[in-house]
Order: sequence, then C-alpha cells, then structure tokens
Amino acid sequence: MDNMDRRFIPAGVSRCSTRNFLLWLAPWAALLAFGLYAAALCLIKGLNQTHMNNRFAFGLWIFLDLTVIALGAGAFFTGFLLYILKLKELRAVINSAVVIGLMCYGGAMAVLAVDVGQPLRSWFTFWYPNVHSMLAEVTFCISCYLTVLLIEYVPIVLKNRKLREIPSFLVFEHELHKLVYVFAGVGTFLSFFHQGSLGGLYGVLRGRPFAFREELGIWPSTFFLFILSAAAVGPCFVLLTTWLVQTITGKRLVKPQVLQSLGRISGLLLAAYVFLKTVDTFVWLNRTTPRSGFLPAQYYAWKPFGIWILFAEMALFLAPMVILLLPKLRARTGWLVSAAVMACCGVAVNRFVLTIQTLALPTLSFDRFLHYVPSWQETGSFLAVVAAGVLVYSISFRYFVLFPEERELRTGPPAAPQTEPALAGR
Amino acid sequence: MISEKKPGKISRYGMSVDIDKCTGCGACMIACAVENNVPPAQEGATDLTGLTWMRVFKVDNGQEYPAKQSVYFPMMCQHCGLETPCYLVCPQQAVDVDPATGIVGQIPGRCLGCRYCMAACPYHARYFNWWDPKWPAGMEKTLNPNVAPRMRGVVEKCNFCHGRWHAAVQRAAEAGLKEIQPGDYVPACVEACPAGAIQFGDLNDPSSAPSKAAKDPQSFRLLVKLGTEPKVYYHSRREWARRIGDPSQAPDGKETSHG
Amino acid sequence: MLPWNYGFHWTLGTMIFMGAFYTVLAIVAATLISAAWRSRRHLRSGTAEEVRWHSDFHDLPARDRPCRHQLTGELEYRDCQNSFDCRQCDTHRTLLEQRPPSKPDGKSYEDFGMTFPLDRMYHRGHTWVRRERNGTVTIGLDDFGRRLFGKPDSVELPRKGQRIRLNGAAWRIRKGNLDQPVLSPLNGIVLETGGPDSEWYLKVRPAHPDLRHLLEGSEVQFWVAGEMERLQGALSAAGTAPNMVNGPTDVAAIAAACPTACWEAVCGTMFLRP
Amino acid sequence: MQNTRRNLLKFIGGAAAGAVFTPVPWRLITDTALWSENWPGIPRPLRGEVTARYTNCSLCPAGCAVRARCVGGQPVSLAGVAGHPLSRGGLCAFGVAGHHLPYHPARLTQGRVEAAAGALSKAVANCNVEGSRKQLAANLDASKAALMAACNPGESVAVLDLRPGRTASWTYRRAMGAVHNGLYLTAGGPFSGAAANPLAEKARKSWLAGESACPTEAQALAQQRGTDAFVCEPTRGSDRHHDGVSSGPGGVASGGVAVDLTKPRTVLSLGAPVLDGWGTPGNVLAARANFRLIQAEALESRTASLADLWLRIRPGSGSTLALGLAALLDAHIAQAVTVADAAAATGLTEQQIKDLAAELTSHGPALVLPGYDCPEAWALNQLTGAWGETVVARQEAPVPEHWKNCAPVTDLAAVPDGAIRTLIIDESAPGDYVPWNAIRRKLVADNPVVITFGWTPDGYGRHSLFVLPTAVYPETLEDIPAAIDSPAAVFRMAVPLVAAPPGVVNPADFVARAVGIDASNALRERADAIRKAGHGVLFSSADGTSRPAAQVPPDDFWKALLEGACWMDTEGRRSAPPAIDMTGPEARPSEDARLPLVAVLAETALATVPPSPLMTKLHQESNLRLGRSRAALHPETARSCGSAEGGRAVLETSLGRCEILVVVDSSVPPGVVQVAAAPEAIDICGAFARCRVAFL
Repeated sequence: MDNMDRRFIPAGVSRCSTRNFLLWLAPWAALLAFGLYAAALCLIKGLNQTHMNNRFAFGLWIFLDLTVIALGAGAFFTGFLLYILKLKELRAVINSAVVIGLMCYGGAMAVLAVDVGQPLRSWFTFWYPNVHSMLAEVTFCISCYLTVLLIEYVPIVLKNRKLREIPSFLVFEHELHKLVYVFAGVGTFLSFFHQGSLGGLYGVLRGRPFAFREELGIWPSTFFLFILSAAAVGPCFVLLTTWLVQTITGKRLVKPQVLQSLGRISGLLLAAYVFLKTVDTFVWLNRTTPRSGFLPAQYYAWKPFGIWILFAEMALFLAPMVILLLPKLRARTGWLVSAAVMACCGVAVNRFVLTIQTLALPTLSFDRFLHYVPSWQETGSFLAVVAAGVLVYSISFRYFVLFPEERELRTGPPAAPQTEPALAGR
Repeated sequence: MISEKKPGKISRYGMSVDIDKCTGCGACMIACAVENNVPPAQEGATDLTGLTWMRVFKVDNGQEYPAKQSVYFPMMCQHCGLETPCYLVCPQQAVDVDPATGIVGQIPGRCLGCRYCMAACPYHARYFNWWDPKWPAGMEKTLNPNVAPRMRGVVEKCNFCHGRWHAAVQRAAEAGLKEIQPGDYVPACVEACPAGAIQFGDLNDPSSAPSKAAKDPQSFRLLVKLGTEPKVYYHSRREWARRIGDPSQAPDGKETSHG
Repeated sequence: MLPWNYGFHWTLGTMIFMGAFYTVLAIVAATLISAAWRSRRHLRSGTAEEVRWHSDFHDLPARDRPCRHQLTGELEYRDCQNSFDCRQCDTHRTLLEQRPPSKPDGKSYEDFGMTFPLDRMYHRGHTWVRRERNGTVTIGLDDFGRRLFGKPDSVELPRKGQRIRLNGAAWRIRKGNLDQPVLSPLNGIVLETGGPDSEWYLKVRPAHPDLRHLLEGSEVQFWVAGEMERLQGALSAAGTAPNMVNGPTDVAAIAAACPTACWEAVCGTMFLRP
Repeated sequence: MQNTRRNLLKFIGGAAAGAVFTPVPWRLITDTALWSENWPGIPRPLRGEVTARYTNCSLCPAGCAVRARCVGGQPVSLAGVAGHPLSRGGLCAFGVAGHHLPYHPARLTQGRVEAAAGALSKAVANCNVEGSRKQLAANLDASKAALMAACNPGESVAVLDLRPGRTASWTYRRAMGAVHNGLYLTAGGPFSGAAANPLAEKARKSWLAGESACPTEAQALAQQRGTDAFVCEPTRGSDRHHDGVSSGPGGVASGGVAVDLTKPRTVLSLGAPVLDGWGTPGNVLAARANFRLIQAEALESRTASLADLWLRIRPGSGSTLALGLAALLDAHIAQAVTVADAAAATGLTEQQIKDLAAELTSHGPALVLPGYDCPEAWALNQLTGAWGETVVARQEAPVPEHWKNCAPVTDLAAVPDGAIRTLIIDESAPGDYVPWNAIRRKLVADNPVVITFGWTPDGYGRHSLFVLPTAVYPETLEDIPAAIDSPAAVFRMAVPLVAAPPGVVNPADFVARAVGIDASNALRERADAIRKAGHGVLFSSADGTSRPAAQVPPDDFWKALLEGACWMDTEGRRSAPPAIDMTGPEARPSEDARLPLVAVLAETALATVPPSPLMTKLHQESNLRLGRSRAALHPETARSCGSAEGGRAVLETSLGRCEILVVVDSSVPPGVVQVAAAPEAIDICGAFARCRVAFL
C-alpha cells in the first residue's frame, strides 16, 4: 500500500507516510461532508434555509465569492508575469498558483450554483444574455476562465511520475505545456474582465448610492479598482500559501528571492491602488453621493458600520504597501508574511463593505438598517469549499510537482554557479 | 408577460397615491395577492421574506404625542422609466420593459433567481420566492386563471396587473377597437381601495389622474434624485410627508409597526 | 443571444460581447485541438521516447546537466542546451576546432577503484560504445553502473532487430523493487544481445556513424569525477552522506551501504531517468 | 442513384448537419425553459367561462355589495360595487378575501363532542336528552327532545343570537316563543334592553314562573316604542366591562338604533374604530370629509392616527370621560363624576375636557360614538342635543304579521345566573362575542347542554358540548342586518356563490324544525312582506339602477334579491331612540401587583372570524395589522418582561391565560399590552383587563 503510494510521489522529493497523510486529510474530508450536507439542504428545501431575505438579497456567499476570487487572482497574474512578461523566477510558484486559482474559482462557482434560486436554469445566462448586465459578463468570463484553469491544471496532473509512463499522457502534457502561454494570455484577458465586472457588479447599482460610482467609459470606477486590487493581492496570497506550505511541511520549496519579488510586485500595485482608491473615495463622497440625493453622513450613521470601517480598509492597504516597498522589511519573512496577511484582509474588508454594508444600508427614508447573520447552512456550504480547496491542494502537493525548485533546494544551500567549476576542476 | 401583439398607441402607465386618503386598511394588499395568485405566507415567513407586491407602510414624522403624525404609505414597484435598475442588471433578460405600456415586468420562467435585481432596486419592491408556493387544500380553486403562479426560487414583483392589460386589449380587439379606453384597464389595488386613494392612468394622456398628479405641487416621487424616473406619484397636504421621498432631508421617520 | 429569443435585439454591445466571447472559445478550442493533434502525430511516429527524454532533461536540476566542456573546465559555467546531443551544438563544434580532445595516456583510466577503458566512448547514462570492424557497435554498462547495481536479479533486453533510440530506454535492469531503464547511447537496430554475465549487453547497427555526442579520451576522467560528486549529492539528499574525501571509495560498497528506499532515487539520478 | 444504406446514412448525416444552421434545434432548446416553469406542486388555475355574479358580504353587518368574478362558476376575486348607495363601492380587506373562507384550514367539517362520553351521559341523565350527539345531528326528534329537555322548574332553553336583526333572529324568537321555557338572548348593550320598564319586570317574572311572555304585550310595546326592542333591565356595572366586542352599540335588537353620518359636524369617538371597519366602510369614508373626527383612545389605533384630533386617554377610562362630559353638558343632573375625576382618570387636562364639551355643543350637530368598553356613552348624545338627529331609531324592515307571536328579546346580562339548562349559540354569522364567563354563569352548574352552530371550532365551540358545522359566506343564503350607519331599514341577502359541503346544517332551520315550526321559507316570506308593504326602493347591483319596490313584481323582487339586489326603506319620520341612562363608572379592575399591565383589545373588526389565509400579507408578511394571537408591547415593557420581537409568551388575567406572540412596537404606551381581538383573547380580557405577560 505504502509502496504503491510511493510510486506516485514525484522523484527526488520526500513526503510524509501515507498514514500521516490520511490523518491530515480526515478532518478536512469530514468538514467537506458536513458542508455538502448543508448545501444539499439549501438545494432541496430551497433558500429559506439561509438567513438571506428580500432586503439582504445577497449574503455571506456573495461576499466570500468576491473575496475568494480576488485572492485567486494570483493564478492569472503570476501566469501573466511569467509567460507574458517573462519573469522566469516565478516558474517556481506558477504550478502552485494555478492550483490555488482552480480552488478559488471552482469554489466560487460551486457556491454560486447553490446561491441561485433555480440552478437548473444557469445556462439561461448563456442563452438570453443581457450584455448590459455585469453579472452576465462575470458569468461568461468566470466560466471560461475556469475552463482555462482546468486546462492549465491538466499538465500538472499528467506530469505525475506514474501517469507520465503512459506515452499518450506524456506526449500530450509535453505539447500542452508548449502552448501554455496561449492559455496564460487568454486567462489574463478573461481575468482582467471578470475581476473588473465583479467590481462593476455593485458600482453600477444606481439605486444603491453607497455602492454607485460614476462611469469612466462604460464601466464604473470600481471596475478598475477591483482589477487593481485583485492583481495586487493575488501575488500576496500566493506568497502566503507558499509560506504556509513551507511552514506546515517544514520544507524549503522556493528561493526566498521569489517570495520577495512577489512582494515587491504586490507592493507597487498596492501603491497605485491606494492612490486611485483615495481619489475615487473623494469623488464619490463629494460628488456622486450628493447628486443622488443622499448625504455621505448617512452612510456611516448606522452602528456598527461607522466611518472607522473606511479608515480600516485604507489602513489595511496602506500598511502592507509600505512594508512591501521597503527592501529591508521585505527581506524579513515575518514582515513579508504579515504584510501579505494584511493585504488579504484589506481586500476582504473592501469586498465586505461593497456587498454587505451596501445591502444593510436603507435607501428609503422610512426604511430601517438591517442586521444579518448567516445561518449554519450558509456557513457550512462555504466551509465545504474551503475544505475541498485544502484537500485538492494537499493531494496536488503530495503527488504533483507544485514547486519545481523543491528538488534542488532539498540538498543544502542551492548550488551557486561559481562553485561549480571548482568542483569540476578537482 | 410576453406580449405578442402590441397596439399602435404607446402608453406610459402610472399611478398616483393620495396618502392623506389612505387608511391603511390593507384591502389593496389583499386584492393584489388575490389577483396575482400570490400564495399565503409559509410557516416561518416574516415581513422580510414574504411576498407583498403591494405593501402599506406606516410612516410617522418622528415626533412624540401630541405632535406625532402618521401616514399610511402604499409601496409597490415604481416602474422606473429611465435606466430602470432591475432591467439593466438582470443577466438573462428576465426583466422586460413593455414598450407599449412602459410597464416593468418580470418573466418568471426565465428568472434564474440570482436576486441581482433585488439588490439593484432602491425601493425594495422586488420579492423572492423563498418557499414553494402552497395554498390550503381546495383554495387553489380560487386562483386567477389569467396569472400563472410562480415557482420557488424566482423573483416577482408588481406589474400593474399586466394580465388585466392583456385582457383589456383582447376585449378591445374583439370589440373591434384599436386601443383600450381608460376605464378598461385598472389594477386590482386601485379597484379595491375603499378610500379611492390610489388612481391609475396613462401619463401620456394629460386628462388622466396621474398626469394631473404629476403637475400638482403637492405631489412627490420617491428617491427621484436617483434619476430613474419612477412612474408612481404620491400626494400629501403635509409638508413633512412630502419629504418622505427625499432621504437626505427626511425626518428621522422610522418605519414604525402596525396601526 | 439568438435573434429568435424574445427580447433580443442587435446592438453594438451584443456584437462586441459575443465577438469577444466566441473569439476566446475559438482560441481555447484551437489550442487544445492542435496540442492533441501534435501529440497524436508523435505517438504515430513513435518519437514518444524522444519526447520523454526531452521533458526529463528539462526537469533535471541544473547541476545534473552541465556541459561536457564545463566538466573539463574549459568553460566557467554552462548548462547543456541540447539535451546532451552535442552533434547539434555549435559551441561544441567550435570548441573542438580550437582544441581537439587530447589523446589519452594509457589504455584505461582508473580511479575510485573503477576502470574505464579508453578504447571506447561513454554516454552520460553510464553505457559505453565500442566501434567494431564491421561498422556495428557494441554497447555495455560501464564499471560505475555495474558497481552501482551489483548483480541484477534480471534484465529485460530488446528483441533482435528492434530499433533503439538515443536516450530512450535501451534495456531495463531489475533488482528488488528497482526497475531501472538504461538510456541508449545511440539510434540503431539490435543485432545481438548479451547480458549481465557477458561483458557486453547489445550489438547494434547504428543509424548513422556520427557519435560525437559521446564522451571519450581525456574527458572521461573529468566526467567520472563529476559523477562521483553527483553521487555524493544524491546520497546526501537521500539522507546518507558517505565520506568520499579521504581515501578511495568503492561505489559497490556505497551501494551496499545505501538503504533500498534512497537506493532507487540514487539510481534514478545517476542514470538520468527519475 | 440507387438508395443503399450508405446513401441513407449520408442523407441523415447531412440533414442533421444542415439542421444545426436552422433555428429549429435552438428554438427547441429555448422552449425547454417551459418545463422548469411548471415546477412540481405548482397548482394550475382552473379555466372556464368568466362571469360576474353579485352578492352582499355577510362577514359584518355592513353587508357591502360585492361583485364576484367567477371562472366556471367559481369566484376567483371579489370587488365592491361602484355606485352602491350604501357601501359606495367599498369592500374591506376581509371582504376582498371572503371567497377563501370555505377553504379555510380551520374550517369545521363535521360536528364533534367536546366532553367525554361520561359527561355526555350525565348531561343526558340530568335533562333526559334521548340519544347521543349523533342523533342530535341526524335525528331531529331526538334533538327536539334535547331542546325541550330543561325539566327542573326555573331552568330554561335559550338561543343566544350573536347577530340579531336577521330573519334568522326572528326564526329563533318564534322557536323560543313556541317553547314554554324558551329564551331569545342577545349580547349586551344598552339598547337590547332600554330604560327600566315595568313590563320588563313582568316579562322576567313570567319566564321565571315558567310561562311564556305575553306576545300581545310584546306587540303593544313594539308599536308604542316604534321598535321591537324588548325591554329588560338595563345592564349593570359588574357585567358591563365584559360586554361583547361589536362594531356598533352592542347587540342592538332588530330595528334598533342607527347613526346618520351625513348630519354631524363633530364626531367624538370614545375608542370606536370609526375608520377601521366600523359601520359601512365605504359610507364612512364618503362621509369622512363632512365631520371633524375626535378620537379619545388609549392606543394609537388606525382611527386615532388618522383622526383630526387624538386625545390619548388611559385604557378603560372611556366611560369616565363620558361621565365627565355629561357633567359639563347637563349641569342639572348631579353626576357621580366631576370633571376633575374625569381628568384624573383619563390623564387629560380639565381644560381639554372642557374644550371637548364646548366643541360638542358649539360645533354641532355632534355625534358621540362609544367604544366597546363604554357602550352606555350613547347616552351622551341625549345631552348634545343631537338625539334623534345624528342618532335615530331605525324602523325595521317589515316582517310577516304571524311572526310577531314570539319570544321577547332578552339581554343576556338580564338573565339570572344558573337559569339556563340548554343553550344554543348561533355563531354561523360573525357578530358580537361575549366573554365565555359572562355566559357560563347563566348556565346551570351541573352539566349544562351547550350547542354551538359554527364553521370553525375556535369560537364558543371550545366551550360547548356539541358543535355543529354550518355553511360559511359565500356558501350561505341569509340576510344581513342593517349596519349602524344606515338610518333607514334595509334588506339584502348574501347569496351562495359556491355550494356548501355535505353535512352542514342551517342553524335557524334546525332550531325551528326542532320545535316543530317550518321556517325553511322564512327569507322568501320576509321578502314578500317587504314587497307587500310597498315602500322603499330596490337597488340592483347587476345594472346599478334602483326602482321603487312597489313597481317590482313580487317574483322579480325575490329574484333580484337573489342576484344581490338591496332593498332600502325610504326614511320616514325621524324618531329618537328610547332614552337610556348613564350609569356610574364601571368597576375598573382593582390595582393588583400580580397583574401590573393592562391588556387592551385591538383589531376588533371581525374579531370572531378566522380571516382568509391571505391575511398573512397584513400581519405576518408586513406589520400593517396585528395578527390573531399576537400582542404588541412597548419596547420597554417587552424588555421588562424579558422578551423580544417574535417571542412566545403567556398573557394572564384574573379570568385565565392564553398564549400570545409578542410584537414590539414603540407606538404602544408603556404598561399596556395591545392584544389582537380573538375569542380566546376576549374570553380572558373582555374589553380590557389587568394582566401580566410571562415569557416561555
């Protein structure tokens, strides 16, 4: 058994025993089972199982979808940097990034399927698309991009030590790998759009002045802000997961420089984001809001969503930006990781404000502020996604090569070029 | 909702509600539910998960007795005439704006239940079927044959009893008339209101009650600054009541409970 | 999306939206199809082994694929770009023109208790090739390989007349759990097969006479030294780091000392076939 | 070319490929949307010929005219009849959903025995009822025996009529008149037995003696009073705050008193729900513009919030206010209550009360409408000078002469305790609801026989030995008594729009046949009598025209009535109703530390009818109304009781307890529990009562 298992583990790396691996999977599998039960309840008995209502039409699910997709942006952005901008060093994390992306997007799609009232009609969006609807754009792009991610995942699977002994797999993987830059390109295109559309999703809501933003071209400003924030936070999340895997497994998987350059890129993008977001906020509060007959004060008049949430959001982007832009701090793992964590939280808060707070705020003068606490079915369904993600990632990490550099890094310090001839000369 | 043949005349149907007359009896809400085959509340439904295409709120001026004043405030889909929010956001054209009548309708058979339109609606006038529709045994005999009941998981809302419009057009056609007469088509709530507080008509017809209301300085519309051109006009003698429509300077009028 | 759906109307938006969508679909589909088609062609023409070698080589750590001229110290540092097929390498050609390989002194090179006769050429995968009078060649496992394996339980040899491909598996050696393919040093057709007991494994008619990609003469000692380095690296990676600095070390002894688990990994590394 | 299989395949393949470029397959895919619309379990509305039928709503005495849209004969929606002289096109929320009642989940489909078999046999033993309930339902002789059963002297058989003034009421009176110890009872209210009268004493003595009241005297009195109201003792304090909830002066007997809303310029309502189902909604709203409405009420009811002036008085202080006003209006009578007392009791300032009194006189004619907790406040109208103008005695629609030989109208409150052996309660048509304890004390202590006719079990059925199922609007054929706000006599019927289920009984018929009277044709007889009298007009809802009744042939007259037509008497000489006296302040429930709160009934319109299931739109899916078994508390009160919105609780008064669902509402005064009126609530609260709320 153990022997059988070993044959699938990539050559030249060491993994824990089968038993330990199963022990690690067990709790996650249990969580997944529970979550699937919760989701089944929602599908069979209907959405009355959730605590959403006519006013809180969207809840936990949409918020987490947006967050998760923003974090999953690492997949497309790393691919973009590696294959389009040819940042070779990122080869060390690209596979991992692809798996993360797959988890995030797959999870988001799964949750959306539960979230809609009539999942069997999902295909209507492709049949009667309303091209003015941001949601149509999102649906198209996400479903396409998920396909692309699956295709990008195929080579990683086929490269498995045992599978590649089958010639057809081997050859197909080889050919697919040669064309991967095409998918990287397409993926980038799609991702740019749907990350944007997700922002537009709320930015276009003329009836919700808290979320409404004026249009630049055909898209509201949130469209571009979302692209930027996603691109900025995606690398942070890749960085974070890599660091996590490294600490959990106690292995050195990538060169420190890789993580740092991820951090640097993210820092630059964060700077741009913070600037634009500030401008946007001022325009929104001083121009857009009064025009639609509201007072900015009204937005933050309701506890607990005071003005603090706005500052908290900005701080969560500002702090990591500073850290990541200072080489000295970046070089220290502690700072690097905490910066990444902050950035991820920042994007979460941003998505939270745009989804949950928007819906909680009343529009009619005699209407009231709403509170919403997700039901256990909602929470459970989402935990299922998290669990599934961990399972997929763990299995991929065990049997596929997610970090190509791992093998070299196993033997002491990485072989520096200069030392080579000395050895050779002896 | 799918109107196959459209009459030559282009109408813009609208409503005018005199909130000074409304006694909050709720006849309009019941008549609406009866007309449109809206099921009774399921166990566990609340005022946030129910189906009330027509809903009467009680709004007060935020003062205490004896200065306290209250009005009853019927709310329904305001049938936005410009940049209709729900229409623009629906990913699969399940919301349609009938060019012949200006009525904003829902195509339940096409609705995916994503509820994006509900998030988009500033008036919270859209309702989601959180439960399977159920009627007490035998009561389904009293359903209106002109309106199909909706299934669980789709969004529905007031459509000015669009079914009645179709019926009126049909009758007109059978009678050999080109277009329907003002009296021929009246939504159920208008018909039911014992106080005659709700009136209905074509905004393109200057003699109709809504057109007159539109010109009345004591009339107002809700959240008009959003620029969605709602087609429902409210009327009140009371100044504070007229401010209900404008959140930026409304009294802290909270939605207080039942009368 | 389709003109006969209720509520459909052609707008610029529709066209752009649909245009973009279908373009994306088309690109993705086209890419997939071309990949599938090309792999089908490979399988047809039986060049799968070649592909395998290429992708294996591509995955080798940098230190496992140094240029032969780096081994000899002629170059500071150079990764092989041609998957050890120096016949296509311009750098190799120019370097040979500058300095042809010096004739070796003595008939064989001996170190670490191993003998490498210099009347033959060596492949990086630890096989040797000896040209015969009749234009055929003899192929065998070099001393390093033999000692690494010790006495195999069994070997799987190609049939007579079978075609073997450069860097494809020429034959397989089994010992315990280990099932190690040995890379073929050249393209050719098997005429005769020997085995572990005889001194050679295969007699082959080469596809073409050019064997410049194989190591010979004075290069051999540098290569062997490099191989010992790699062996040490592999072993230490596998968790056992024998002391090879002082005194001659017997590979066989090392092999014997090495636990089976890492044993396979080590063989995989040394025979360039993970 | 010869057709080989190959060619055939080629052809098919080509066709398939070609089809892809035609709309056909795509259209088919589009149409698959249709199946997802017909989700399993979604009922399909019946189809059929669409017709309009007319009737009159019998859910309350307003009897609003109704146009029913029927599909294949089945009513699918109800609406008012525009231009109707009484209801003026109005129809309330209950009326709009009236056609759902036959399918109400709480509908009673078959009789059931309340008590255990043992109790039944004992009851049978005591009053030798032959046979069991089954026989009672099935075999009329047996039930007749049951009705005649009161054997012990002084014990009587009684019919409690919750909606007097109907033809059925006359049938009951005739039936009881035919029984030597029969009583015809109506729920309290001053007009059910006006001022003290020697005849009343006599009548009372006579039935105590066991001989039936002399009909001739009854008629004599009827002529003399211009009303058939029989005179008994006026109701007295201790009972009064248990008076039934009604939309008019409680239980006005046939004819009775009416108000004319076209006359007054000032209307003072002591808690009457004037704008919320009182009188005839359409008529009230039409007249609303003519008068200034002053609402003196504890709660911010619909009427209070819509009134021109709302005087927030303390719960239950309505009659004290009335007395205070009386003291101001008529200085000659030394009243028990001074303005100061009234001010103290109501929480108003003396000035406010003085102003009020001044307005009633200066800005007349005025009309004072009592709430259900102070019916005797009618007497105020005698002091405002509008007695006989805004408050008038209404002639009753003509009745066949031979009916007049019947039992007198007796006020339930006037019956001595423990006097009734067998009580028959007609609950089939919603009307007053008398708290059960007010009835129970009139029954004999040991195993009284209580027979309730109703369509739901949750009225008096909860207290009865027998409950017999009846038809419900719109299954019934019955006439509707005149509403409080129609000064002229009227006669109109609720005609059946749907067939009643098998096994239901017609209460009046049942009782009549039990005592051997044939009343099966009573309505027709009444109609003919009206037609014969020859005055008044007949309004036909179908064509919206009215004709003098005299010009309508008798048969057409009846046919028209069956098509929802309405006969209205031409108003003759206005006569003042019999004088009534103001009594001292009712016995307020004493302060009790155990019961810190005051329970006040709300939503009293149609309190006794379980409303259509669709009413959830008004109380569950929105908070427009207070739903049954719900009670509203001020946030602080709720907090002090440790509850929150939607919490389950028990409401406890000195009379009992019932479960409630808590609604938190800042518009309810602190210390007050606003209880939605429903039988179980009225049983323990009456009009208002001290109470406590304990949370589960």
